[in-house]
Amino acid sequence: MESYSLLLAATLNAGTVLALAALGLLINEKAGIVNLGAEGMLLCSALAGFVTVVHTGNDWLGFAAGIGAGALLAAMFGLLVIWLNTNQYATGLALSLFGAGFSAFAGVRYVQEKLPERPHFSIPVLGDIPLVGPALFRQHPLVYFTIALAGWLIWFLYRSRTGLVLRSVGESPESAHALGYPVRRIRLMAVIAGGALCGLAGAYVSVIYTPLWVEGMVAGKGWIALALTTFATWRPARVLLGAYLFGGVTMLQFHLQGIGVEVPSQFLTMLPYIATVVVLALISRNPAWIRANMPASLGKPFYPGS
Amino acid sequence: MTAPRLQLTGITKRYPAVVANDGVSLAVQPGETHAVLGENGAGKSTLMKIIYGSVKPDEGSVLWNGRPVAVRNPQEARALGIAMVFQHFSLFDTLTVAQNVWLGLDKSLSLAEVTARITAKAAEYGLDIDPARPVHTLSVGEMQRVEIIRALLTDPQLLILDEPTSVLTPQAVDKLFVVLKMLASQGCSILYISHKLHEIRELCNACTVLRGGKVTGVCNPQQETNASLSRMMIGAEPPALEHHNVVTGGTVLQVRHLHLRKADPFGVDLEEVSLEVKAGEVVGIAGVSGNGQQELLYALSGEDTRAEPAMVQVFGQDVGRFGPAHRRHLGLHFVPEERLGRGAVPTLGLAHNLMLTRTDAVGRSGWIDVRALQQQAAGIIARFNVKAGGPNAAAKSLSGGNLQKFIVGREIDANPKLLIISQPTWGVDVGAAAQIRGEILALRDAGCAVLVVSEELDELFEICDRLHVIAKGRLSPSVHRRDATVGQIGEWMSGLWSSEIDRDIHAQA
Amino acid sequence: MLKLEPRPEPSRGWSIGSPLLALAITVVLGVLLFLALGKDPVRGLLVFFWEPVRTPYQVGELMVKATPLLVIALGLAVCFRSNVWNIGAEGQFVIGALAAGGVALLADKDTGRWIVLAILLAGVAGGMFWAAIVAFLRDRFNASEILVSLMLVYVADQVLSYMVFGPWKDPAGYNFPQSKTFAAVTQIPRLMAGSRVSIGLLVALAGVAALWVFLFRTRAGFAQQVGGLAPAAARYAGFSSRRALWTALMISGGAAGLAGALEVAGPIGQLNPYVPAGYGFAAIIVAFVGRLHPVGMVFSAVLMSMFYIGGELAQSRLGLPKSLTGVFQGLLLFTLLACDTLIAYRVRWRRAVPAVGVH
Amino acid sequence: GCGKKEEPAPAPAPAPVAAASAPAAPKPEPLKVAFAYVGPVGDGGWTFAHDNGRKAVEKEFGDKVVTSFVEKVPENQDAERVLRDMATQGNKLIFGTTFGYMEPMLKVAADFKDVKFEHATGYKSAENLRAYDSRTYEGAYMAGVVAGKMTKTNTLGVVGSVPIPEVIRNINSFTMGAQSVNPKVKTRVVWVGEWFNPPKETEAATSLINGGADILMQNTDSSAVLQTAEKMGKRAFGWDSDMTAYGPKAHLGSAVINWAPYYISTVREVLDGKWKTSDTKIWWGVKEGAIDFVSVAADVPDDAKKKLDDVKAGLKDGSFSIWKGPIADNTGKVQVAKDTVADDKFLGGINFYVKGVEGKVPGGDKK
Ligand SMILES: Nc1ncnc2c1ncn2[C@@H]1O[C@H](COP(=O)(O)OP(=O)(O)OP(=O)(O)O)[C@@H](O)[C@H]1O
Ligand SMILES: Nc1ncnc2c1ncn2[C@@H]1O[C@H](COP(=O)(O)OP(=O)(O)OP(=O)(O)O)[C@@H](O)[C@H]1O
Ligand SMILES: [Mg+2]
Ligand SMILES: [Mg+2]
Repeated sequence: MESYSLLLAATLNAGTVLALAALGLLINEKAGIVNLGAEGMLLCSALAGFVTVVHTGNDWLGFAAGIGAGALLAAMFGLLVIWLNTNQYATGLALSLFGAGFSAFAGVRYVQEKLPERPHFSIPVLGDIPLVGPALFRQHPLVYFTIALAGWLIWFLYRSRTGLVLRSVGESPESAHALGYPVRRIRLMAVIAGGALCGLAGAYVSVIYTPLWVEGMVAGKGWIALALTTFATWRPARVLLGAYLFGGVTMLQFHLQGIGVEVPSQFLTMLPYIATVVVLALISRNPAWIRANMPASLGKPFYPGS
Repeated sequence: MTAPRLQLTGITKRYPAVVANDGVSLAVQPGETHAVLGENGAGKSTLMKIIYGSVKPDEGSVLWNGRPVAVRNPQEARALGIAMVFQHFSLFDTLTVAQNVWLGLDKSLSLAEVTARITAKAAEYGLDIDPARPVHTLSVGEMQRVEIIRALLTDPQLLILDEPTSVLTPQAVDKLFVVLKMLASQGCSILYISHKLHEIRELCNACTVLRGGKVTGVCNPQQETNASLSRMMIGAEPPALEHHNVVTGGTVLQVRHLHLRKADPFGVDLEEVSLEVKAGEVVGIAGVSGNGQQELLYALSGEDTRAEPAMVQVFGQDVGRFGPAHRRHLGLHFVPEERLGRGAVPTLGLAHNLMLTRTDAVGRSGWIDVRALQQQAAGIIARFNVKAGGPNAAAKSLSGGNLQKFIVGREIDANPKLLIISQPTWGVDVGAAAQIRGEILALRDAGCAVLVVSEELDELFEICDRLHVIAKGRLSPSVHRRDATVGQIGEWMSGLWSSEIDRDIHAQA
Repeated sequence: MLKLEPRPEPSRGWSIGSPLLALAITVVLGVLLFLALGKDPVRGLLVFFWEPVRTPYQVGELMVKATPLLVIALGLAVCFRSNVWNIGAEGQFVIGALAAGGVALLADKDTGRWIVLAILLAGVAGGMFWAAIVAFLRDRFNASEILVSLMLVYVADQVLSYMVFGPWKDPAGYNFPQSKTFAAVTQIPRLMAGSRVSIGLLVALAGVAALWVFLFRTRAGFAQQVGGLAPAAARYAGFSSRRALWTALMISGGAAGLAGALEVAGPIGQLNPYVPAGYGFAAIIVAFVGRLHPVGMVFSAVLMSMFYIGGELAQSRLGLPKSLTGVFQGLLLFTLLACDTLIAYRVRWRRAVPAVGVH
Repeated sequence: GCGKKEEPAPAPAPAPVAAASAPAAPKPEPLKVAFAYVGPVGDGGWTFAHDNGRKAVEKEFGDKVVTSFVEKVPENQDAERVLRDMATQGNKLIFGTTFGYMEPMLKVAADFKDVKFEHATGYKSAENLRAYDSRTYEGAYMAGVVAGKMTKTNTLGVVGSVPIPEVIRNINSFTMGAQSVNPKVKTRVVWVGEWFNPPKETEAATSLINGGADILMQNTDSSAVLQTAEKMGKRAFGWDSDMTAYGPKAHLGSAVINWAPYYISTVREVLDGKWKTSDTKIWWGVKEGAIDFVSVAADVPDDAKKKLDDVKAGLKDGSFSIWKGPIADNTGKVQVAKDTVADDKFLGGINFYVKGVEGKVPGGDKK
C-alpha cells in the first residue's frame, strides 16, 4: 500500500518534466507550428539552469535561466520557420542536433559541479497525512504549478479570446490574416512560449529532478513530450494525463523488476515506447476525432501574400 | 453635398510580375451601392484589400469622410467603419458561428454578448442562423450569412463584398439583395464586386470599371446594357456560341442508384444518384456548392472507389471500383475545379504536369522521354492560347484563367470519349470563358459525351442539352434545357422537386 | 524591415549558391569559434577540411564513414520527397543489422561466398520489416509516421540488446553482450588491400545513379513525388498514396537495413549493443543538406563524414572537445535552411511605412 | 576543459597502413601516449576516472611523455579508425578503455607491431596487446560491509547498468559483504540497461526506495542514485570516484577506482623498455592501490569501520579472499566449493546471483 502511494509520488514527479515540455509544445502546435527541436531546447536549458544555480545558488534564478534559454532557442527556430519559411521538420531536427552539441560543448566545465542542498517541500498539515500526504503533498512547487498550468491552459485555449485567436491561427492562418491578425507575430509568440516551457522543464531536470549536469542528460524526454501532444489529441488535460501515464509506466518498469516480475529488462524498457505507439495508433484511427482536435494547418508554412 | 464616404486617388500597387492597380481613383458616396467591374486579374480584389488595410498601396491617398487616412491593417479599417466579406471566406471550420464572429470583432465583448448580438442582428435582417453551430456543419450560403453578420455587427459605414453571389442559389441571391438594399437605405455605402452583369444592373447605382489595373470607365449601370458593360470591361462583346443540334449516340456514362456515405466528416452523403450521358450531348448538373458535387465527382473520376462496381458504368462496363488511371484508359477524362494542387502540381512545370493524366511521352518501360514531353506541352500551349513562360513554367506562375485553359486543353487534347468537367469557367474572365465553352461544344459536336458541373446557371443554360440539379446529396431528374426555367431550377436547388414534378419530367424525357 | 518577395520562379543560381554560402557562413562561424577558444583558426580548418583527405588511406576512411550515411540518405530522400517523414531510419538500420547478423552467424568455415549476398538481403529485409510497421500503422490507423518511427528506434535498440544479452550471446565470450565474431567468409569484400573501403561504396554509388533515374526519368518516380508535392493532384492523377507510402518506407527501410548489413558484416564483424551509432539520424541531415538530390547527397555525405572525422582529429590534434562536431553539423543545417530561402524568395530591405495616425 | 597543456607536436610523415615500420622516434623525443575513451571525459564516472589516470601520468613523467585522448569513440567501426590514427600519429602506447574496443585493437595491433596496446576489461591478448582491469568488486564488497551494518530494513537496493559479469560480480560481492556482518540482508536489483542515463537512474533508485530498500548502491556512472537517496532521506554510496559532495547526508562512503598506479607503472615499463604482454588480464585491486573505499560516513559504527580495515588489510596482504567457498547461488546450487578460492577465469564469467540477491540474472538462464 505504502509502496503504491510512493509509486504515485514518483510518477507525479517523473511526469512533471514531460508535462511541462508537452504543454509548451501544445501551445505552439495549437498555433500550427511543430517544433522537433524540443530535445535540444531541453538540453540547453538544463545546462543554463544548472549553471545559474551553480553560480547564484538560487533555484528560481535557475528556472528563469532555463526559461530564457528555451525561449531564445525557440525564437531562433521561430524566425527561421516563420519569417524565412524554412521546413519545420528539418529546422526542428537541426535545433535538436545543435542543442545537443552545443550543450555538451559548453557544459564540459560544469560536469563536476554540485548544487547546494535544498529544502524539502511539504505542504503543512496536508503533507503529514499518512499515505496520501507523501504522495501528493510533499512535491516540489513546480509539480503543483504544472497542474495549475494545465488548468489555466484549458481556460486560456477554450474560454479566452486570446486563446481563440491562437487557435484560429493554427486552424487557418489565411483567414486569421485576412481578419487582420498578425499571424506571424502570434505564431512567434506561441513558439517562444512553447520554448520557455520546454526551458522550464529542462531546468527542472538539472536543478531538481537529477541535480547535476552531464551531457545528454535529458535522455530523450523531449521526443516523448512531442509524442505526447499527438497522444493527447492536443488537449491540455490529456497531455497532463498522458505525461503522468508515461511517467507511471516508466516507474512501473522498475517497480515490476523490483517485485521480481521475470521479463527481460529490455522488454520492460521498451514498454513506454510500445505503449506510446499503440495508443497513438488507437487514437489516430478515428480521423474525425483527429480532425476536430488537430490544428488544421499544423506543420504547414504560412507566408502572407504568397 | 457632403464629402464622399470614400475617395481613392491615384492608388498604385505593384507586384513583382504585374502592376495590380495603376493610378486608380474611385469615389463612393454615402448610401451608394458601387459596383467594381473587370476581368480576372483586373485588380479588383487588390483594390478592395487596400481599402480594408490588408494590402499596403505603393502610392496614392485615401480620404475617409473627407479626412486623409492610412489604413494599416483590418483592425484599423473596422475601427473606421469599413467591413469586408472576402471572395474566399475567412472562416474557421472547427469553431462555432459565434466564435467566428467574435474573432472578427474588436475585443471588449464577451462571447455571450456576441451571441446575443448575432441573434438580434439576424432577426433584424431576416438572416436565420444558429450561433452555436460549428462552421463546418453549415452550407455555403449559411457560411456567407456568417460573414455578412460578422460585417454588420461592426456597424459599418462601408461594406465591401467580393463576388458574394457566385456561391448562392438564385433565391439566396434575392434574399441577399434585400439585405443589401436595406443597408443602403440606412445610409451604408456598399462596394460590390461581381462578374454577373445583370446583378450589377439590378443592384448598383454607380460603377467603376477596371482593365489591367487602370480605370477604364465610370457609369451608372442601371442605364447600361450587358453589352455596353461588357465592352467597357474587355473592349469587345464576348463571341456568341454556336449551338448545333447533334444527334446523340449510345450511352457512355451511366450512374445507377449511387449511394455513398461521406468519407470526410464534414462532407455530404450521396443518395440514390442516377444519371446518364450519351455520346454527343452535354449534360449539366446545377446546384449550390457543398451539396454533394465534390463527392459525386470523386466517385465519377475514380478518386473515390468505394462505390459498388455497377453503380458507375462507362460504355456498359462496371467501373465503380476502378481508379482514375483505369477510367482514363476507357476514355473518361476529368477536369477538377481546383486547378492548383489538384488539377496541377503548383511547383512543377507545365510539361511535367502533363504526366498527371497523359502518358504519351512515357515509354513502355516507364521511361520518360523529356523531349517529347516538352513538345507536347508546347503544342497544347499554342493550341489553347495559354499565356505562359514556356513548357517549363511552373504551374503556379500562371494566372488562374490560363492554367484552366492549359488543364482543359490537356484533357481535350487526349481526345476523350467522356469528359467530366467541374466549374469550367470559375473565376475565369469573359474572353477565356467563351473560349473554353466553345471547346466544350466542339468536343460535343465531335461525338464526345460531356458532363458539366457548375454553379453558374447562365453557363449551364448556355452549353447544356439536359440539366440535373443536385441538392443535399440527391440528384433531381433531368430536364431538357428548352423546358427549364431559371426559376424552376433555382427552386430545385433547395431540394424541392416533388414526386409530381418527377413524373412530369419523366413523361417528357 | 526585412522583407521577402516570392520569386516568380525558383532561382537556379541560388540553388547552387545556397549550400556554398551556407558552408561559407559555417566556416566563418567556425573560425570565430576557434578564435574564441584560443586556437589557431587556420590549423582548425586544416584539421577539419584537409587532414581527412590528406592520404589515400584517410580518403578511404572518409568513404567508410560516408557510405552508410549516403545509403540511408538515399532512401530517406525518397521518403521526404513523398512527404513521408520517416525519422526512424536508425531503428531500421539496427534491425537490418540484426537480421544480417543473424544470417552471418549461420556461416561457418565451409560456407560459400554466396553468404555475403544472403547477409545483404537479410539486412534489406530486416530494415523493410521495421519500416513496414510504420507504414502499416500509418496506412491502417493513420498514426503519425514521425512519432511511430521514432519510438521504434528505442524499441529496436532494446531488441538488439535483448538478442546480444540473450539468445545470440557468444557462449565463449565470458558472458559479455556480444555475438560470436562472424566467420571470415561473411566479410563484405573490400575494394583494395590496406583500406577498409568495401563494395558498399560501389553499392552506394549505384544507388545514387538508380535514384536519379528513378526520380527524374521514370513515371513511377514522378508519381512517387507528386504525392509529396500535391497530395490532391496525386489522387486526381490516380497515383496511389498508399503505394507511395509503402514504396517510400520500403525503399528507405531497405536502404537503412542494407547500411546496417554493410556495417555489421563489414567494419564491425559481430553484433554488439554498439551497432546503433546514430547514422540514421545523421542521414536525415545528409539528405537535407544534399537537398534530397542524389548527387547533392554524395557531397553532403562526404561533408558530414568530414565533420565526424574532423571532430576526432580536432580532439587528438588540437585538444578540442568532440561535441564540436554536433555544433558544426547543427550550424551547417541551420544556415543552409536559412540560405535556401534565397532560392524561392528575394530579400528586400523595406522601410517601414511611417505610421499615420487614424483618428 | 580537457586539461591538456599544449598541443602535440605535428605528426611525422603520414605512414601508410602497410608501413608498420614507421620511422622510430629519436631517443630524446617524449613518449606519445594516447587514450581512446568510450564516454565524454565529463561523465563523472568511468571515463572521468580514466582521464584522471591520464593526468596522473602527465604529472608523474612531465615532459617525458605527451598524452592525448579522443573521447566518445563509439564501440563500432569508428574505434578502428581512431586507434589506427593514434598509431599513425606516432603514439607508442595506446590505451583503449572499454570492452568493445577488443576486436578493433587486435586488428590495429597486428598492423603496428612497434606500438604497445593496452585494453581495459577485455580477455584477449597479442604480442603487443594486453588486457587490464581493476577489481571493482572489492570496493563493492567493502560497501556491502557498511550497508549490512547500517540497514534498518535489511533490504539493500542496487541500480544495475547492464547485466555483464563485471556488474553481476559487483552485486554479488556487495551482498556477500553485507551478509558477512548481517546474514538477514536481502538485495534487490533494478536494471536500467544503460551505463549512463541520470533521469533513468533516478527513477530506478526511487523505485528501489519505494520498494523498501534503505541503502542503495549502483554500478552506473552518474551520481544520480546518491542524490536520489539524499533527497528521499536514505543512504547510498559513491562509485568510481569520491562522491561525498553530491549527497553529504546520504553518503556512506565511496568505492573508488584509481587507474593512476597502473597507468604510471605501464608507462614506466614502456619507457624502460620492459613492457611485455600477458596471456591473462592484469587485474589490479586494493592490493595494488587501484581500488579503495574512502570517505566513510561519521555515523558508521566503529565495529564496521574495524571490519573495513580488516578486509582492506586482508586484501592487501592476500590473507583474505572475497570469493572463497562455500558460495551458493540464490537457487541453492553450490557455485564455489568449500575452501576453494574462485580463480579469475571463474570471476570473469559469473552469471548468477548469490544467495540473498532476489530475482534472476537477465538472460542468465540462456547459454
Ligand atoms: N512579397 C509580397 N508579395 C505580395 N504581397 C505581399 C508581399 N509582402 C507583403 N504582401 C502583402 O502585404 C500585406 C502586408 O504585409 P505585412 O507583412 O506587413 O503584413 P502583416 O499584417 O504585418 O503580417 P503579419 O500579420 O504576419 O504580421 C499582406 O497582406 C501581404 O499580402
Ligand atoms: N500577393 C500577390 N502577389 C503577386 N501578385 C498578386 C498578388 N495578389 C494579386 N496579384 C496579381 O495582381 C493582379 C490583380 O489581382 P486581383 O486579385 O486584384 O484581381 P481581381 O480583379 O480580383 O481578379 P478576379 O476576378 O480573378 O478575382 C493579378 O495579376 C494577380 O495575379
Ligand atoms: Mg506585420
Ligand atoms: Mg478577385
